[in-house]
Amino acid sequence: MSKSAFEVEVECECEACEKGKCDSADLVDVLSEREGLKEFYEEFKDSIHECRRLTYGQYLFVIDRDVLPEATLWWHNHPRFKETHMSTAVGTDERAIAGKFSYMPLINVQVEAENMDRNFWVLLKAYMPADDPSFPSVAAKLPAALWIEREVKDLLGFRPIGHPDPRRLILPEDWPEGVYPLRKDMDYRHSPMREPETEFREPPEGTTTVPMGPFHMGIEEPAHFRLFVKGEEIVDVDYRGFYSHRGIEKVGEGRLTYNQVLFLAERICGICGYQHSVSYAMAVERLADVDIPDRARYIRTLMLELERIHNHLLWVGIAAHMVGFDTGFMHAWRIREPVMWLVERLTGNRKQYGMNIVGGVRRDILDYRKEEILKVVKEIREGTKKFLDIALNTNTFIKRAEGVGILPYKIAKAYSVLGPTARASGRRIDARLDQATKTAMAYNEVDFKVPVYKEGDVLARVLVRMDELFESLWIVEQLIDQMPGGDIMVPIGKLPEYAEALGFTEAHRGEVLHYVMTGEKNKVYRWKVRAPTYNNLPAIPDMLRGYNVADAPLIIASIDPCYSCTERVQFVDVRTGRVRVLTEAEFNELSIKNRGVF
Amino acid sequence: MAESVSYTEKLKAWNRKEVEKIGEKAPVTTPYPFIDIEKPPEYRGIPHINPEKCVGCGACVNACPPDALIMEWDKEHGVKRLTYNAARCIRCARCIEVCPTGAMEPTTRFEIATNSKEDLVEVVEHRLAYCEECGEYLDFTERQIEYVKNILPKEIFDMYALEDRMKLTQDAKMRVTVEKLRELEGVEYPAYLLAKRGDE
Amino acid sequence: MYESLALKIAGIIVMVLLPPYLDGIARRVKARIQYRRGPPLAQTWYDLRKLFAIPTVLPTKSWMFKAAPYLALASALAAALLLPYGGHVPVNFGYNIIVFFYVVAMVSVFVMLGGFSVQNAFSHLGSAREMTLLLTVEPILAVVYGVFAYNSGSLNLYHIMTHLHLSASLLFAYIILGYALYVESGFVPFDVAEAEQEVIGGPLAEYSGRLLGVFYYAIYIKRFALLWFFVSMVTYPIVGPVHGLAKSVGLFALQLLLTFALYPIIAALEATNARLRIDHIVRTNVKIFFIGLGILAMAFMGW
Amino acid sequence: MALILEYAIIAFIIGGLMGFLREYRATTKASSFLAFIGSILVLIQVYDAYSKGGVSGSVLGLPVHIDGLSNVFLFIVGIVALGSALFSMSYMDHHEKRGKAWVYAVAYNTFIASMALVVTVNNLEWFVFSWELMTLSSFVLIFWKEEKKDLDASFKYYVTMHFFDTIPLFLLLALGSVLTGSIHNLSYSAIQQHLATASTAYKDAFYGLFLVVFMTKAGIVPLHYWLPDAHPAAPSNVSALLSGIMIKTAVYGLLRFDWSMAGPNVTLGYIVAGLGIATLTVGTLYALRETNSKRLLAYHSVGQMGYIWLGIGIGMALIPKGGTLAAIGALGLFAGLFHAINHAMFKGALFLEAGSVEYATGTVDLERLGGLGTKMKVTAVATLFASLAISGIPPFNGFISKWLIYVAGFRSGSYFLAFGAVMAAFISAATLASFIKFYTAQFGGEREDYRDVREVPAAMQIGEWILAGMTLFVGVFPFIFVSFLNRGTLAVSGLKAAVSSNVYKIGFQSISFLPLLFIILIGVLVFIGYASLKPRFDREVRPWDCGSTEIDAEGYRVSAGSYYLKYEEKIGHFYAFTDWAYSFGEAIVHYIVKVYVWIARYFVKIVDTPYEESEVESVDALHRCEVQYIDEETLRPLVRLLRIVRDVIGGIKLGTFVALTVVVVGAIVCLLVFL
Repeated sequence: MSKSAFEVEVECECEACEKGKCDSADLVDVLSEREGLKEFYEEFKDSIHECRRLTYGQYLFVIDRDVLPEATLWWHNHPRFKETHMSTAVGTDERAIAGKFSYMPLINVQVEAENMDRNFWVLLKAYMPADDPSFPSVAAKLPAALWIEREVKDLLGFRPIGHPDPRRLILPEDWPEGVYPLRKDMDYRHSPMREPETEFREPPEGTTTVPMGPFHMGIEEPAHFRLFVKGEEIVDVDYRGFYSHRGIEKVGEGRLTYNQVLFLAERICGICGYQHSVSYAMAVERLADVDIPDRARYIRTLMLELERIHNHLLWVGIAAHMVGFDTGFMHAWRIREPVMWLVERLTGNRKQYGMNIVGGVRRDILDYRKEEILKVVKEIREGTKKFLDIALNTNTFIKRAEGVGILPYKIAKAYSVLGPTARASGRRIDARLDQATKTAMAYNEVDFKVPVYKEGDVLARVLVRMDELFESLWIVEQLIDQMPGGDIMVPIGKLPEYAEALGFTEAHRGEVLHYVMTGEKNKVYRWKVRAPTYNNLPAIPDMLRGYNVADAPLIIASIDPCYSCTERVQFVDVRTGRVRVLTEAEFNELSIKNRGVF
Repeated sequence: MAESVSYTEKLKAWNRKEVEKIGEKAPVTTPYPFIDIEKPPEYRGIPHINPEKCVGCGACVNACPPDALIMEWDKEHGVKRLTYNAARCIRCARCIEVCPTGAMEPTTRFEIATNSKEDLVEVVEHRLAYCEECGEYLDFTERQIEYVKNILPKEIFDMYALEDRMKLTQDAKMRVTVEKLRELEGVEYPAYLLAKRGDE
Repeated sequence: MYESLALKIAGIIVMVLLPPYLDGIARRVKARIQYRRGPPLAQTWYDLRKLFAIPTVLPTKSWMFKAAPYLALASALAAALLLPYGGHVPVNFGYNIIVFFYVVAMVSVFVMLGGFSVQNAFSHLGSAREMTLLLTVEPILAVVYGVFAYNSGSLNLYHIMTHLHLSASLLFAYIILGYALYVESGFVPFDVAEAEQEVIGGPLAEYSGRLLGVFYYAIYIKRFALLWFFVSMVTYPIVGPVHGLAKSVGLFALQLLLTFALYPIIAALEATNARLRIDHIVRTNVKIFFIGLGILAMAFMGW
Repeated sequence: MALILEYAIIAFIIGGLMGFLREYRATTKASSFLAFIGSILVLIQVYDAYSKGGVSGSVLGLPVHIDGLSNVFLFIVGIVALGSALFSMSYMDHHEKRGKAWVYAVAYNTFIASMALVVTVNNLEWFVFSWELMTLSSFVLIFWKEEKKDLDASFKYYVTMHFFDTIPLFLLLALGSVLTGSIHNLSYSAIQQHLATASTAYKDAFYGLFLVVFMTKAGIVPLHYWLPDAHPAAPSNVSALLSGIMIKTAVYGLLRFDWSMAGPNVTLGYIVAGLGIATLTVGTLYALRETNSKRLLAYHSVGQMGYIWLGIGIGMALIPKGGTLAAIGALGLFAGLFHAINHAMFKGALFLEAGSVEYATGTVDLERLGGLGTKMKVTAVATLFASLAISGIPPFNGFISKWLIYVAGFRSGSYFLAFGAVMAAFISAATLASFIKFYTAQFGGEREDYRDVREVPAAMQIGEWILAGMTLFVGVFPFIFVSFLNRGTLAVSGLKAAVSSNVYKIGFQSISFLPLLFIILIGVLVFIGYASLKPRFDREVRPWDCGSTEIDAEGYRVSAGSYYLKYEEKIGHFYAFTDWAYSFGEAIVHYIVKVYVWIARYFVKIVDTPYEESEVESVDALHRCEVQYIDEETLRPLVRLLRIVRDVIGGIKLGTFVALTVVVVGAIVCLLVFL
């Protein structure tokens, strides 16, 4: 085939490529598949060691670590790819395979909004020698990298050179130096010994310190926002989180089989678990190169949308509660409840459906339940309309939400803010349509709009979510209508070893990203989870500054933060593989025994 | 199932709202701990091990993501112990899917609050098969062996030969094989076998 | 003589027992609006009983911290004792509308003093908010005193109640009075001082157990006193001078009835509003104050 | 007939002579003690005059007449001076490092004596003499500390007083002598007689000039700008005198000259009430955002002065109308006088308390204070009493007088005066807000900085408690002051306020308040509450900080500056406007100073002294000059003498020297006038 034809009609002409079977494709072919790749290659020719397509729409470049910032910023600031953002980065201890560490920013390149066949992922992998795991920091120029670089510094012992804020992020301050949990040779006996000492920013002159959290009425999960206020006005904010870091990534690596990890993935989050489950399953399916049946795709999409519906309702309830509008809270949750009941009937559980399996779904949607779904959808639509009518006519509620917590577009983009928070600030992104979700979900076969608002305040976030909710209802109706027949799963045999792929969905908070690298014997070598809150939270100080203490809970809630998603300490005993909690006596014993170590 | 309504019919008819007999404007809350909550028939509660069906194969243990199911061998007492801990269970029902005999039974129970943690643990003990040759316990349970015997197509396998060898430990099996060979061919024990035994 | 005593005692019983039940009614009404079942009517009493049974955790050595709840309770009760129950006032220590509002304000004063006595930014923020609230309500109330004084020719509470004559300014004054009382009671959307999601209970953040119970009780009684004041202001001008047992009892029943009728309305207002911010409240109240000055001018023009 | 007052004045003079004791502590203690004796004698004189219904006589040759009105103010002088004098005995140790005890001894006693004379003398000349003496001695006391900003404040004070007080007063002396035909016959009665028949132009000039004089002294808006600087500059015991007594003398003057002497005037009444409304609003709302405790109190002095003027204004406006309105007017006047007494008590107590905190911690900055409640219990309770009293919380005295002002305002039947009452009620809440801040910022919470702070010495505690205890006592038993005050109103207006009062009740017509019953009721209710719900305490814990680790306890509080920021923001226009007015006042002072300097230069040219022309442009330049008074040439011999004295008494600072000189100069000027 000719090269130009290849470019234009890539999906129909190259079935193999679509499935990501183009391992044999040569460099020129790979680079000409998507816009910008060649340009990038020309620009950084000298520093690129390897260039390969992982699977459909995911391109991996192995580059020198010295050009990491330039390469990342090249994509991020590309004039044509306006909504391109650095999603996250993955640090891996590849000493067992390559004898090196690797650090890899993941860039979501947006050539054209809502066109999943033109947009693609770029993975910029940089190897670092085992004795000197350092790389030039991107964070100084790109705030989106602030947290992830602190994370790899904490968990893997990488040194981001020139990072503006090199405090600890994930590990507690009393964690011993030189022990890096995500390294493969981590010794499990190391444990915190002292009362934690936390580093905080110095309060500005003449301010009151208001600790918002870890246990505060306005924050559902432990997180600590240190507000420096003058009177009621917030002058500055410091954040300390990761109180509920569970080490899930570590648990998933090595010990569990890929199907067991799936259930673990579902339990990352209490309310968007299915998104994680689908993302993980998608990543594994992509690297195993398996096509799942259409019916499974539809069922997955259906469940995802149902989850979005009840999550948006949940959120709007919380938002109402944060400003003392308890009636709004109660009604939002009352409207939400039928979805839970419905889901309970479809999957067997209100939450944590356990519906997925790598290669498909576990339960079929029986025909008579379709009516029920439609009934619930109708109920929800009416209920929500009525609710919105009331809530948006509650003067006091609008007063609290309007013009509060404004996040400008530029800051949203710089922090790679995702999901409804970004869309309320004018970012036109939605992972359902932006990237190739068609192998795991059926979004390419339904019709829906992505609401975008430009105001950037809390009210805009409410409206974005409510608009999305109605779109989701419409999607559900379409899915029921178009639901194809057939199998609901395909078996997956042995996974290829040391293959990498990304899986992603658009959760109700934004894009969920799972990176999976397989190991030997159907196990997972590296599993990286990035929940949307991870990108949204760093932007909160910018939203809070200049507003009141009274607004703080609402602003914090407005991004719909999920700390447990974000902070993925329990101790895992590697010999028995069992999670156990140390008793105090054991603890003391350990500390005496290991005194020499520290 | 004593009811006359069939299971499918029951599934179709189940509606929480009707069950609770709540009108359009009435409160949606229920005085929960004082009344019984109706679970939908599809509800995936904590599983339950049916000791009568369980053969102790351990398929569930392999599939269980959170280690709620644990298998222990107690060779001294000749017991294989399958422990299920509901406190650890995440109700994914993988064990039910993989169980070859249907011994893991789904329930709609969800309330596991209790005063003592022991209430949450189910233990099934299986007798291990006994090696007639050397007097040690095998890794397999007696039921496992029975089960295997039942499902193997009898027309292919020589059941008698199988039965002879099934209840032997690895070592005994080897010895028996060698003995059989020697009977057939009249040769001595191979040297390596002897050496290995001596080491132990 | 005996009937007066009986009514006074009835009044005292009402002021002591009723306020938590009124809160119970409010909770039921709110529950109904939210499609919930709601707790039993005596739930607030149960809550208080539970709080009374728990010892207080002390975050400071300050004596003010320990004394404030009792002083607040005494002030609230004193304010309630000053109001007429079926035409009879239990303890009359001030024939005066201003005295009543000052005594009511004392409850807030002691709440604030208690809140400020600990080293806690949330308490301080809440207390400062409470003060700001008081600061913006007081001028509105002052306008109402002015209208009533001019309309009835006195500042005596009972003289006002019995000598008001109907005029446009008086009706407006009633509306403003109702608003001011609602704000001073600290109902949603004016519950900024104790906003749980923002300042985790404000001045009461550090209180626990029995002292917290005493504070809550004082606040319920204060709300009751303000409501009862409004109810009396409505019923007395209608009924006119009270003579004889039958009329007294009837009036008392009318007061009770109106209280029970108004509390659900308050609850409904509470349920259908979000909490305002303190700057919203200041802005609104300053506006209402200027409107009030207009109403005062109307009153002096004889409208 | 020798008056007890004479002995009092003699006691003060001896107190001043105690300056000859060279040792600092001995000097301050002895002079304070004699001031204490003098204050007691003043109070005895008050009782004497009250029981005799007014006395006349002479004090050291000065004609004195103590009628009901004088008596009220003499009481204020006595009671505040008593508390302050006791307080000074220990408090002055705090300023030991500054030395100059003799200056303090002279000025302090002169100040009290002059104020006692101001309110009692019976002759305009002597009134002016005592008035100038009061101004000068207070000026000396204000810059006694000789810190840079204190000097600025004192100059501002002095220049303002000179321009708005001394000049109009001398004009009035001239006016009086023209009116009566002789400079030697300026007794009050004589002026009154002549004024009764004088033309309206005379009267208007009389009203206007006196109004300006007393507005300035009382710190009435827009001439209040000197007060918030001057009062905090002085030592706290002197601030108590300044706020407690000195500004009240302006009220006395207003009543004596603008009303009693010149006769009531409805227009003037409305003007006074209007000034009162403006003053109470501006003063208190400014106090709301102040974080220096003494400045805060000084602004409140302005605000509370507004209340007094409002009350007097109501009286002045309504009494001429006759009938019921006259009764209400008399009530307003009564309430104004009552508030003057009450203000003297609680403001005196509050300044003394601010002094105690300064003594114990060394600072008056509310932002830095905190946590003293558990350390200084006695002071804390005294402050709480005085704070509740000034906020008008029953059953303290402030409530009674404020309440009577509201009653008078609301019943006045005039929209303007009713508006005044509305503002007064509003400002009462603002006062409460301000004092909640004042009290809690100092005594609330816990602070590590002041862990070792101890309670102040007994003398200071007693000094505070004399005044703080009076706030409660007067609040519970207001009746004891009713007839006392009614003599005052009688002396001013010829009317008694129809305040019904007995042991447990105070009221006006059907509006009454039973403070005794109230306090008993509260006591009983607290007791019942306490007895039935006796507090049970669990362990002691740190304040709840949301479980965050290592929160900095010092920063975990709302600092005094940010209590009501939102409110202050919302009424920002008000502040912007009055700030503008304030800077306007400052500009006036600035230009007056320029004129003075110009005049000084002119004099200098005449007498040809070596001034550097370029240097003398402003007050600051004057500071820098070695020689800085304009009358030097005329007083050369005296200055020479003083210079010798200065050289002999080594180590005296320039400022002190100047002060002394100014006192002498002022005295000589007065003498010249008198001759």
